[in-house]
Amino acid sequence: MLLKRIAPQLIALAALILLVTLVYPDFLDISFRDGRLVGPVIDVLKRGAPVALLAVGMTLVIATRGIDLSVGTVMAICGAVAAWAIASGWGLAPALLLALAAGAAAGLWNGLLVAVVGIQPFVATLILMTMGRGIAQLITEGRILTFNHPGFAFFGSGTVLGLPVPAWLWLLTGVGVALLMRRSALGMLIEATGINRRASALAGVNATVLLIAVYMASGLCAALAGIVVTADIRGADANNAGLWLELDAILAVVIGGNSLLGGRFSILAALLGALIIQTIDTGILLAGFPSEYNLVIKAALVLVILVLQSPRIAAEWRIWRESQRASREALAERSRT
Amino acid sequence: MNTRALPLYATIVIFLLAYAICWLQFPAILSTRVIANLLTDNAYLGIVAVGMTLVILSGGIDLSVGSVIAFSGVFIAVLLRDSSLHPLVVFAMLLALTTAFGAAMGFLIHRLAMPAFIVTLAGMFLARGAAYMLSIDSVPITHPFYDMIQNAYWLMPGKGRLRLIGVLMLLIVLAGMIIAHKTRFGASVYALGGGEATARLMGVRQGRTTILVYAFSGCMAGLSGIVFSIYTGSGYSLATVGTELTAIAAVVIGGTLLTGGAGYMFGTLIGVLTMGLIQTYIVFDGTLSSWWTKIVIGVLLLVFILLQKGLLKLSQSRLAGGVS
Amino acid sequence: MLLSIRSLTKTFPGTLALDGVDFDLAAGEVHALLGENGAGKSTLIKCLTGAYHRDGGTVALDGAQIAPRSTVEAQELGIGTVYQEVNLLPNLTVAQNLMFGREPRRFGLIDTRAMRAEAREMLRQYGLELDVDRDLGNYSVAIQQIIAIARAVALSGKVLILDEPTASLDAREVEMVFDVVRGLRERGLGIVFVSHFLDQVFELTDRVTVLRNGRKIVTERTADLDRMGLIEHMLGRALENEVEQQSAEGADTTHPDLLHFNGVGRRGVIEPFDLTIGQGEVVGLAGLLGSGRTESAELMFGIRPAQTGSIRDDKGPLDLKNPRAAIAAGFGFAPEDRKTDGIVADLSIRENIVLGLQARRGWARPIPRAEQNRLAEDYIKRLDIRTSGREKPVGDLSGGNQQKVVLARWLAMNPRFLILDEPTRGIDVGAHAEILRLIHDLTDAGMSVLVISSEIEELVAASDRVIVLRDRRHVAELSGSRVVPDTIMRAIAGGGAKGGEAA
Amino acid sequence: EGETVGFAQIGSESGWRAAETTLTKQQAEERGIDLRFSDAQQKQENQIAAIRSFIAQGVDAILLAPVVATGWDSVLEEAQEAEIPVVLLDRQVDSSDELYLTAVGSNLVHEGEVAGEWLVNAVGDEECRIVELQGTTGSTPAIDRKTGFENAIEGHDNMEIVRSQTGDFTRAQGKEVMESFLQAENGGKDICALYAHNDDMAVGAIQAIKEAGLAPGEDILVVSIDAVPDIFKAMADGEANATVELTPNMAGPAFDVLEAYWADGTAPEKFIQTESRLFTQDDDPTGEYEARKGLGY
Ligand SMILES: Nc1ncnc2c1ncn2[C@@H]1O[C@H](COP(=O)(O)OP(=O)(O)OP(=O)(O)O)[C@@H](O)[C@H]1O
Ligand SMILES: Nc1ncnc2c1ncn2[C@@H]1O[C@H](COP(=O)(O)OP(=O)(O)OP(=O)(O)O)[C@@H](O)[C@H]1O
Ligand SMILES: [Mg+2]
Ligand SMILES: [Mg+2]
Repeated sequence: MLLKRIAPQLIALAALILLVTLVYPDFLDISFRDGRLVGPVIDVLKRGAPVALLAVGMTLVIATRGIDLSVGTVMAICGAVAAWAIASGWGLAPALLLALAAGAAAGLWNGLLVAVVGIQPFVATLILMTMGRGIAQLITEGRILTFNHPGFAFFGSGTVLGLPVPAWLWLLTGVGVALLMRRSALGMLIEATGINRRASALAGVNATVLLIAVYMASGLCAALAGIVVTADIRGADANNAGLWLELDAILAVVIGGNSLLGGRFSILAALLGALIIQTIDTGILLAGFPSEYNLVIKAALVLVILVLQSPRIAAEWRIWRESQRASREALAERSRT
Repeated sequence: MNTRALPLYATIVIFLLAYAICWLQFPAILSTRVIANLLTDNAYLGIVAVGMTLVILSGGIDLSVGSVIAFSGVFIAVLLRDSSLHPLVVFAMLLALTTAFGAAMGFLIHRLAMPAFIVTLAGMFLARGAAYMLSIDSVPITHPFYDMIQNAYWLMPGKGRLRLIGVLMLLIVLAGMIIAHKTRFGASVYALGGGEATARLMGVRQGRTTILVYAFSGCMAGLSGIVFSIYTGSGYSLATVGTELTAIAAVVIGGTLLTGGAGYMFGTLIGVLTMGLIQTYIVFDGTLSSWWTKIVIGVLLLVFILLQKGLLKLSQSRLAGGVS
Repeated sequence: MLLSIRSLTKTFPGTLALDGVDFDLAAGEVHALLGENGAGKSTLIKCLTGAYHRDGGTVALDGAQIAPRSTVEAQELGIGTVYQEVNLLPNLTVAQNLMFGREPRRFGLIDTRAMRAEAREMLRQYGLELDVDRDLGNYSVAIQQIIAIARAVALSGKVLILDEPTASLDAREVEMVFDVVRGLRERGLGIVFVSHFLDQVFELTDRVTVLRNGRKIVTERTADLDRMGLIEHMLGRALENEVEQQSAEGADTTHPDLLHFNGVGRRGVIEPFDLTIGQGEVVGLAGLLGSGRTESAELMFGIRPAQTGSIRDDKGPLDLKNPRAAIAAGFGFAPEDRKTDGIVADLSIRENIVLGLQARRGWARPIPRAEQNRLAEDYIKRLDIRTSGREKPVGDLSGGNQQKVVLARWLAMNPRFLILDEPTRGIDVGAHAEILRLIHDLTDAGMSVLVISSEIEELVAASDRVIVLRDRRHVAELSGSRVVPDTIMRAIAGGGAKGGEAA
Repeated sequence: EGETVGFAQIGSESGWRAAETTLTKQQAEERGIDLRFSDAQQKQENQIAAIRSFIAQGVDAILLAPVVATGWDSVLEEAQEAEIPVVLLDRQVDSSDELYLTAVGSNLVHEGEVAGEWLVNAVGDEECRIVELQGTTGSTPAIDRKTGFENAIEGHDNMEIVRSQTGDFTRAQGKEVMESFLQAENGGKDICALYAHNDDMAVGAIQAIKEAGLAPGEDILVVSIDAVPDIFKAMADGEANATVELTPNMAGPAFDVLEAYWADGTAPEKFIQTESRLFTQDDDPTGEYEARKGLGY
């Protein structure tokens, strides 16, 4: 059941890895050094963290028929908040909590605009997308706010049981949220709201609160992603942190087979989508083509994957195969008579 | 009275109000210079927003336009540099190319039943990537024809220069209004935006309409690219990053619903001018730091949208009250 | 034959919707297409008009094979269709909807003035005078239905197909539509008519074809059939006491008061009204379309908060500020427009049924899967929901079966006061009787029910008391022996006011 | 004397640019100039619109940090017609030099050459495989700094750029791309030097090198451009080797020129080149860091 749902993504990922291995044969090499695993695949797991984390929240938002364009800037805000708190000596736990609170607040803002004021999600989150980077720069005053705190840096480049901490973060967040959605009734209620908000509200679903909660979840995921990238470079880069990552996150969700029209969703598939995107990115870097080609290669690969995954193509392929078989059988029949 | 035109009226009222407020603070804003600048500086945006409006009316979205504008500039500049073709020939080639590009995206969207957001996102990467591959340098355009167009303007009283590209933008908006509101194609676009399944049952040729809509948007993006190349006299692959979002914001401020099926082409013009007014106001003010600039733009966007919503609610309840 | 269909076959994943169906339509006849919910009527029509791809079989129009790949092609062939759910565009004006695809043009551009005039002319035949420049969405389902019919009629050069066109119309409008259909028959069109109202079938049609489980059962002249025989063809069995007359014992039983609505109203929506609901009582709301029945119900369920008045039960005042508050107070509401307000199309039958229950329990306490399955199976059986399984998305069910799922959702919540707005719209005779019986069972168990229906017969059959509405005002209340079609009809028309006000 | 000057800045995409903005504002304040600031958010169209607005307001001079070299002719002509002098900051345009008063800036190609020459001297005759972190694809600094560096190492057959990718001028990308370089070049053991088009990318890359278990500054030489405070910290720690200064104080010389021009119409030279000074670990990095950290980088 679950395997069937994520099969297209698994196949796409496998095919992609094969392709990358062709241009960079050592792609699958993993070695164990100084208590940690190293290799391109580990890099993918680590570097994919921001997009994967964003994709978790984005999946929920998209399931409600919304979209969150602000996650990239929310990353920058939360990174700036965390770096500011660390740099002014707040200590690790308060700094992290403050960053998460900033993410939740950003989500609350989006959620209120969407669910209460009734602005379309695209526009509501576009507003924060425009403003957010300004807010982040207000905190850092346009500088790269650096800090020296090994405990915080651990979230970017630390290792637990051989795996990088960012990889653990998205794995745990993803699996945790997926379990929460399916073990509680949240998943169904979110899907119902996304498919038909009016009917759900009439059936007693508290669609308003649910929508706000979903945007807050997205804000929290963005906060986590912001913490990862800030910890990674030991500094908050308000100008560039998370720049255009919202597009990658949305792409990941769609490659994961989730419909932008809301409804049925799969977080696991979205995570695979994020891995697919990161594999493309890392593959491009490893292959060593000139930078001018990066975008074209990425666009082409994404298009091919989407086309192959398109449900309509699948249906038509099935019909074509059946008609082929029918005509073959008819032919066999005729030759027999 | 028809309630569907209310957002349009609200937009116009708010724009005039905003202009009046700006004028109180900076009287120079009412000079012909500023008004002409508003048209010239936003000509490329207005043109691309016309295409975007049609796409959004059909219930879709086109994220590729910013990249297509950049690609167009580079394409024109490189071709004029490396060949002896006349600019008009190059324009024709370019428009054919971008229209085909838009049509191809429309084809994928329809044929594969894939969301427009994603297909045009890939198109956005592709067009910018193609621009890089043509040239990563910025390429100046030096052609007598370009000089001629750039110097074609009407000097209004008060030293404002009404340039050709500004006039072209107004003409395109007019054409857009005719297409959207006065043709069967336009009616199909609205129908598609109202609901795909229903539109199909009503006899909309969904495939053809979708492809045409994106082809139109591609064509407008190409035209906007031409205007942009005239405006800047060069082609640059990093130009107009994020213009798609500005265009979408302008369309939305113009009162068009992002969910499709409702809106007016004229509103888009007002939306574009509103975006231009915000920029002008910030420059006139001149005291905002980089970060406050971003925050203020966001806040103003929000204020416009909230005002629009408020005005809409008010007049609707007024209307309902009047009936009872 | 004008139109002849031979061994038409259509499968959906898990369902054989049409199984070698033959169907003939002669010029100048009205041909009824009947069958239970899910029998395949709508599917047959959609295969005919190119909305669906058929898997097998042939269709010939005027002797020539046709295979329209889209509804446009069907329209061009002279086949006009009203699909089951109103299929017009709420965001276009009435005129645009009516003239879509055939707009009059001048110099290549749409001639708005001519379009408006023509649209007005089209509606005049149906006695409808309305502002054709307003968006269609501003009008009620009923008016939209008439507009859809007008559009289809104008498009049908040879064949007109009407899939449950009268489901949301009242008697006066039905008669108007019938007049138009008869006129078209005179002109030699072939007309396919789908309905669950057998009276209308006998009144209007010349021949009848019955489908059951995707197979053709019989084609007969209407005059050669009687009601019982027809029902037997449809259900494959006889129906015990089809329409129960007013259960005589119920008439005199007194009902202790459960809810009081005092002066509840909202400006521009409905005049303030008083209403008392007794425990175990069925109250009917009667009135013409647009008289304010749905609006009354919406106020009572908190969908639109009341501006005036108060609501209380025996324990004290209730604050119904939104549907959730109403649900918490033990209310339920099955809305009239199932497509936009009722079903959650992509969710399964199971999920749709448990949705309300789950929302009330809160997200943190999921209903165990076994319990969900049990509930779903139970209601699928009790309401006879035709489906290949409980995990089928509700959107894939036939219209009537969707309605049953919405009902099941509310029944599962076991409210003390249930509002049913047009509960039997699009439901077949068998299920119709079943639902009436269900209402009686529920009230016997102490539930109070408010029924809104355009079918007077149904109101009479179900209700202990009937409130009549006119022009957004509660004008009469009939109870006891006066709950008969005649009195209600007169009260609706305004003639019965003298009798009504006294109640 | 209360002159009004409009400043059309590119944006605030990096610490260096923020510092330039800060210094310009400081300089204006010191001289009693009323500065109108406009942030174009990396868009030429916004800059053109801003200049037109400045003209409409009738400012006394315009400072322009052009986002790209081409496409300024017509707007500069308009300024000239309105008799408003324009001074270009830190980047050049390809318009005729009649159209602006002067340009203050460094020579971007030269910066690349200084960096390259340092590396040539530092490695001597040894075999050296270099990796390069480019700036944003298509941006002028990325193109020129690449060209300059290549000019410098030309003819030295022992030096070769083996990998070159864009790091978008950012720390995060610098780190990510460096990781892939290390991965692809035998865990970094085959790399002798890193050339980054700006310091931010170098700082990111230094972290990547450290995390790969190598010593930046020793195992892999690091040379970059800009001289922002953080690179001096890295140099003090021995993790970076050299940087080429691009001073953010472009406004000082610009205002000097303008004041002279306003006073008596003195026409300055058409290009005022700022010094592209090379800093190495021997140049008191700690002191340089302290001197710069308050400048708004
Ligand atoms: N899109 C679809 N996907 C899957 N199954 C479908 C779909 N549409 C209809 N069906 C199935 O086909 C069968 C016939 O449905 P159809 O809508 O033709 O019934 P109907 O006779 O019109 O019923 P009603 O009187 O309720 O409208 C039903 O079992 C239904 O579940
Ligand atoms: N004849 C009419 N002319 C214009 N508008 C109408 C007409 N009938 C209804 N409407 C509009 O349609 C809306 C919905 O009314 P609706 O028909 O749902 O009321 P109702 O009394 O609940 O009837 P029913 O439940 O039978 O459909 C109302 O707001 C009303 O303004
Ligand atoms: Mg049906
Ligand atoms: Mg109603």
